[in-house]
Amino acid sequence: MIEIQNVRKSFGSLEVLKGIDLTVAKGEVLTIIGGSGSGKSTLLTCINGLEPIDSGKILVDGTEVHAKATDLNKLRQKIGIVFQQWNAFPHLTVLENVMLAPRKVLGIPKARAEEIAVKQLTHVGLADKLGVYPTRMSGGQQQRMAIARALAMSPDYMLFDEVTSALDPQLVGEVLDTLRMLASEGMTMICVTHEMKFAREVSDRVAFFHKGVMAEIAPPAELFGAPKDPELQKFLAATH
Amino acid sequence: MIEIQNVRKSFGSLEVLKGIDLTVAKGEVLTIIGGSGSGKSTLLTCINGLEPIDSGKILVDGTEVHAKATDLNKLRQKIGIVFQQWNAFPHLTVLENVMLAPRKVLGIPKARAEEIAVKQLTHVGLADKLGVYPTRMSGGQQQRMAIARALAMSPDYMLFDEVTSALDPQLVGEVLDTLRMLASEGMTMICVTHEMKFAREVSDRVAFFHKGVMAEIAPPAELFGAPKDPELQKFLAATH
Amino acid sequence: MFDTALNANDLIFLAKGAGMTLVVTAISVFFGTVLGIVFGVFRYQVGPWWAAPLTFVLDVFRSIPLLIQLVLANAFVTTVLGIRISGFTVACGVLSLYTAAYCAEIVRGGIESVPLTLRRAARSLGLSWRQDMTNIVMPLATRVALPSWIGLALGVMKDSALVYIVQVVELLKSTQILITRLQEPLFLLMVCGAFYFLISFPIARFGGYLEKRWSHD
Amino acid sequence: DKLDDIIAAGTLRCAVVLDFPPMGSRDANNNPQGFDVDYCNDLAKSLGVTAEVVETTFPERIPALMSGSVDVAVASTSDTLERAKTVGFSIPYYAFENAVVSREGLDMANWEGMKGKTVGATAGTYEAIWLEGKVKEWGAGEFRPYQNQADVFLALSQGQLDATVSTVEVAEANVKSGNFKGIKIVDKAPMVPDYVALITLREEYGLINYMNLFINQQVRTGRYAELYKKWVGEGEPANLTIQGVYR
Amino acid sequence: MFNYNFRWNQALNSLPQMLEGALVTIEIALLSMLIGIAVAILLTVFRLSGNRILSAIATTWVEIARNTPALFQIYMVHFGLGGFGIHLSPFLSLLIGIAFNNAGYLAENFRGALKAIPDTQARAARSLGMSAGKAFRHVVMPQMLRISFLPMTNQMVWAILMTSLGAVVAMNTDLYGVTSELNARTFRTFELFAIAAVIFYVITKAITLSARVLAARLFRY
Ligand SMILES: Nc1ncnc2c1ncn2[C@@H]1O[C@H](COP(=O)(O)OP(=O)(O)OP(=O)(O)O)[C@@H](O)[C@H]1O
Ligand SMILES: Nc1ncnc2c1ncn2[C@@H]1O[C@H](COP(=O)(O)OP(=O)(O)OP(=O)(O)O)[C@@H](O)[C@H]1O
Ligand SMILES: [Mg+2]
Ligand SMILES: [Mg+2]
Repeated sequence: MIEIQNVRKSFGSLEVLKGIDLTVAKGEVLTIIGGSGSGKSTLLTCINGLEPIDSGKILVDGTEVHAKATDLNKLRQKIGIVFQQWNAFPHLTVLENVMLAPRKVLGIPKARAEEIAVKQLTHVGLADKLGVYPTRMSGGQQQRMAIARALAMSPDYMLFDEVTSALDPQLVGEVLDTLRMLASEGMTMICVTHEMKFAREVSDRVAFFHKGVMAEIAPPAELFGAPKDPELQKFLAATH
Repeated sequence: MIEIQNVRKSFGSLEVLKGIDLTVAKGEVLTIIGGSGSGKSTLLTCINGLEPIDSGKILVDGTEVHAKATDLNKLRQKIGIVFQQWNAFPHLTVLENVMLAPRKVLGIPKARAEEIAVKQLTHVGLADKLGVYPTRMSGGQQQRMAIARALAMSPDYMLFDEVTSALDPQLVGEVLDTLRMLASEGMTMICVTHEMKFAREVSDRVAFFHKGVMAEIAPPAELFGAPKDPELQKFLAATH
Repeated sequence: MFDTALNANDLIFLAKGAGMTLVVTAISVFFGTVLGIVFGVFRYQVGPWWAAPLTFVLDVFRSIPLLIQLVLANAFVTTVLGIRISGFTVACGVLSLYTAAYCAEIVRGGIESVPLTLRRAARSLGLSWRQDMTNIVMPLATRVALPSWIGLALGVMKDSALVYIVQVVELLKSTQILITRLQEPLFLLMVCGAFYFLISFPIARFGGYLEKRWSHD
Repeated sequence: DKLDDIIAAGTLRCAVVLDFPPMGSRDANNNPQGFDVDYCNDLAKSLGVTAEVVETTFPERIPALMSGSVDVAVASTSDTLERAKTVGFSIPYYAFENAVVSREGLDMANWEGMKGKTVGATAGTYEAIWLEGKVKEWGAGEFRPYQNQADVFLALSQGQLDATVSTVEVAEANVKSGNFKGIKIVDKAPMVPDYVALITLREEYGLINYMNLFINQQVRTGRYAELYKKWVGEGEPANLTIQGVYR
Repeated sequence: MFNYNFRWNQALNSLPQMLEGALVTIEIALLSMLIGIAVAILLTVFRLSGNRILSAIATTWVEIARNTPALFQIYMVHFGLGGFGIHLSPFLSLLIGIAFNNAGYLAENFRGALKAIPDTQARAARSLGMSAGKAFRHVVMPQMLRISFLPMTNQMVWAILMTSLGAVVAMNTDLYGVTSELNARTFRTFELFAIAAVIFYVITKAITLSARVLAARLFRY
């Protein structure tokens, strides 16, 4: 369970998160939507401790992320995250990309790590790309590789930050299909996305962020069907 | 008058122009359309002698462009050309861009050159940008500046090579308006373009290029209304 | 012009000088690179404000003629501090710091060229700072930095011609010694120049090739 | 003190200039040889230690001493009063006369012919300081200090210089060698003989005292004359005493 | 802490002489840059010319300048040319030696800069009726010089540092020459060279700072 309690965060004088409260239960799929600069990415990077927070608390399975005593490298093994772009390590093959963390972080022997990697790459449909360097692949394939790479650490949670927004339209589908598959397998997920159709289909709940505030959160039918927040109404009008 | 007689041109083993015959009369506006790589740009650069040809002849007002004795620098003063992008000289202000050729090529004194430049820049609607550096302007403004720069040499002919295709959609209009204005003033023009609506409106004749061959040439109503060439039919179907 | 009094002994003598050039270069480039990496990483890690004193010191090494650095360091260590050390040690010490000053810049540039998102991706997989540095940053930064680093190493080899000032007999100095005895300045200088050229030119070309190849990926 | 240190260390490190034949040069195997090298060896032998010759250029020999890279300099160091403020001199161990060397085909009858010409010498030497002073006094011509003796003669034979002043011994050796085409000795330079001494640090009285006695012994035992014959050849070695001076 | 007695006074008395030397150093560096830039442009044109002989000359120049020590190059200008009866004063030998080095390095920079300028620029200029020479002079070269401005600043700093090599050709009026002559006379090595070091530092800093100011004024686009 991920518990976010009254989290505030500023960059210099700019307050990016203005007291966020949010709980994501095991097995839940939460989607976050919202305008550019509303703090969505920042929240995700706070959850796995890549960014410090100013006040409030984030608990992952009861462990406080920003407590001094927390071993962040250990915690991060539980939380997979995939970013918008520049995810693939260009100097490693696809297989090596996926094997790296299991070997270096978990200390798994090479043969076993390779087994895991092949399994996850097969899972996302890249079984035939093992020896290829990422630069030779399409953006969609690179994103799926990044997903496999995160999955290879057997995380309990997966965070996705607009994983399709840097892709050509024809490549978006394949990545969203991979996300759908994960959701159907019961993975706990937080997805930041601009794909409303996807959000509507897959999510248990959808959260709308606006200027650092979570303005509305509800199941998709309700949020898209009867938006209450006036900013959300504007936002939906613009995107439809 | 521009006369193109059986012009052939290869890059290495690739034959790009396979015997083009075409005459453009004074005051005529000719548009060239066609798929990527069909040789449109190559033809334009052959007309003002930037590229040599392998066989055939190009005559501009009776002067053979590729004859040894021809003074190309002189000939090019008659023929203005504007390319797709990277037209503006970034180290000169808008005014200096336009004044450069009149001063250095024609040897016109500074004050007079400035007069000409201001007149042409006003003509294309950039009277308020004289002291600005091109990098501070939108792509559309840069293209209009390039047109003014060519006009400042008082050319008899103007060649335009997809001058709008590197522009954001909202900037395309202002450049096309400038071309329309030139056409209505009686300038002899050859425009390579992908803007079918523009071609239809402005042209006296439209030529369709396909793989180095001029497959069809006709007044726009006829060419767009009743295309004969099967490739042209395909091409139009794809672009509509 | 090629009928010369140069004998086998002289060639060995020249070869010893060339060996000294290479030894001084190798030692300085090695320690300079190690220090340069430490300084470069430090500068990147602590930010411009905290690194200012280090930046200043490194800048000094790039703003004063090497000849003067050598004379000054030699005078300072031996005369002022009264420590007895060999000219060779002084030469290697100064050249190492000199190399480090340039290397730190190259290293910093290399690190900065690694996209931040890539490093975040590595950290969020649970890799520690050190693992991120060795597995992600180093391989990628090396591609950017290696061509400049090769240029630096060759520069140090050429600049090592100045260590004669602290009584180290390297290639150019051995050439001058032979000139004194044999009085064939042009021929001997040609030999000396050719030596530098034959080492430097192919390596420089190789650096250019790497740069071209890697900038394509 | 230093004298004890040298004996304890078992080595005597001498700065010697090796592009200054016959005082210092290199043999066919590029090993050091010459009058100064032998003097260094003799001094070491008398101390019961081994000698280590460290090559220096003229401009470098005093810094090398000051910086402790050598114990003494046996390097034809002229005993100027200015230098005595910084380093400690022994009594003279040799005295040079200086000659004016010029190119063939240049009309230079005597040393005064240098006036207005381009002249040069080895930077930091006694004759360089004298020659630069002369050029200033004449107010005409140009003085160029090269880094070593070889470059001076090279420049002279190439025609970059019109004349140089160097010690008679060095001038004769270089003219005789035939390595430098077209150079000739013109005249003696009207300089006070250039008395040269061994040097060490200013405050090392014990060592200076030892060196004084060593030089005295070299003359007394005939070693001085023997080495003169070996390296310079015919003629009499210079008299190291000066008439009319109380000592 | 030190047994050594610093005698700064004696060294500081020589400051006026050293500052005069600094002026000569700056003069040589500036002239060598002007010559270097002009020659580098010429070499660049040679390399672009497509003429085998011209581009071989340019390439040889560039590679020798970049692959041998500057000290060697300066020595060769003086004694190498001297062997052919071409006699250059120490000043000229040093100046030409540094200019030779500058030209080689700058030509290589210019080549890189040219690659960064889209060839449509030259095409646009040619199609306005400019000759190849005019197109290069008015359109390509100014952009090339802008891109290479930072490398040129670095080369200028190098030129200042290289003046210290003049001693091998009997140069004694520049900052290094003056300092080493004073040193030969007084043996206050540390003090004298420390002062020289400070002067060199100030000069190079002044150059980098004024280059920054100049760049801001020159390149407003
Ligand atoms: N490292 C940083 N330093 C300073 N400001 C930052 C930093 N990262 C983000 N910001 C600012 O914080 C605000 C929120 O950024 P964030 O990336 O969280 O927005 P977002 O909702 O993800 O937007 P988008 O949909 O564009 O990705 C923005 O105004 C951004 O400029
Ligand atoms: N300088 C050149 N060297 C070699 N091949 C060239 C060169 N210029 C053009 N080509 C080739 O010639 C063919 C025709 O090019 P051209 O630019 O004339 O086509 P186009 O009709 O203008 O296409 P587009 O609509 O993409 O601009 C293309 O296959 C192109 O790759
Ligand atoms: Mg974001
Ligand atoms: Mg085209």
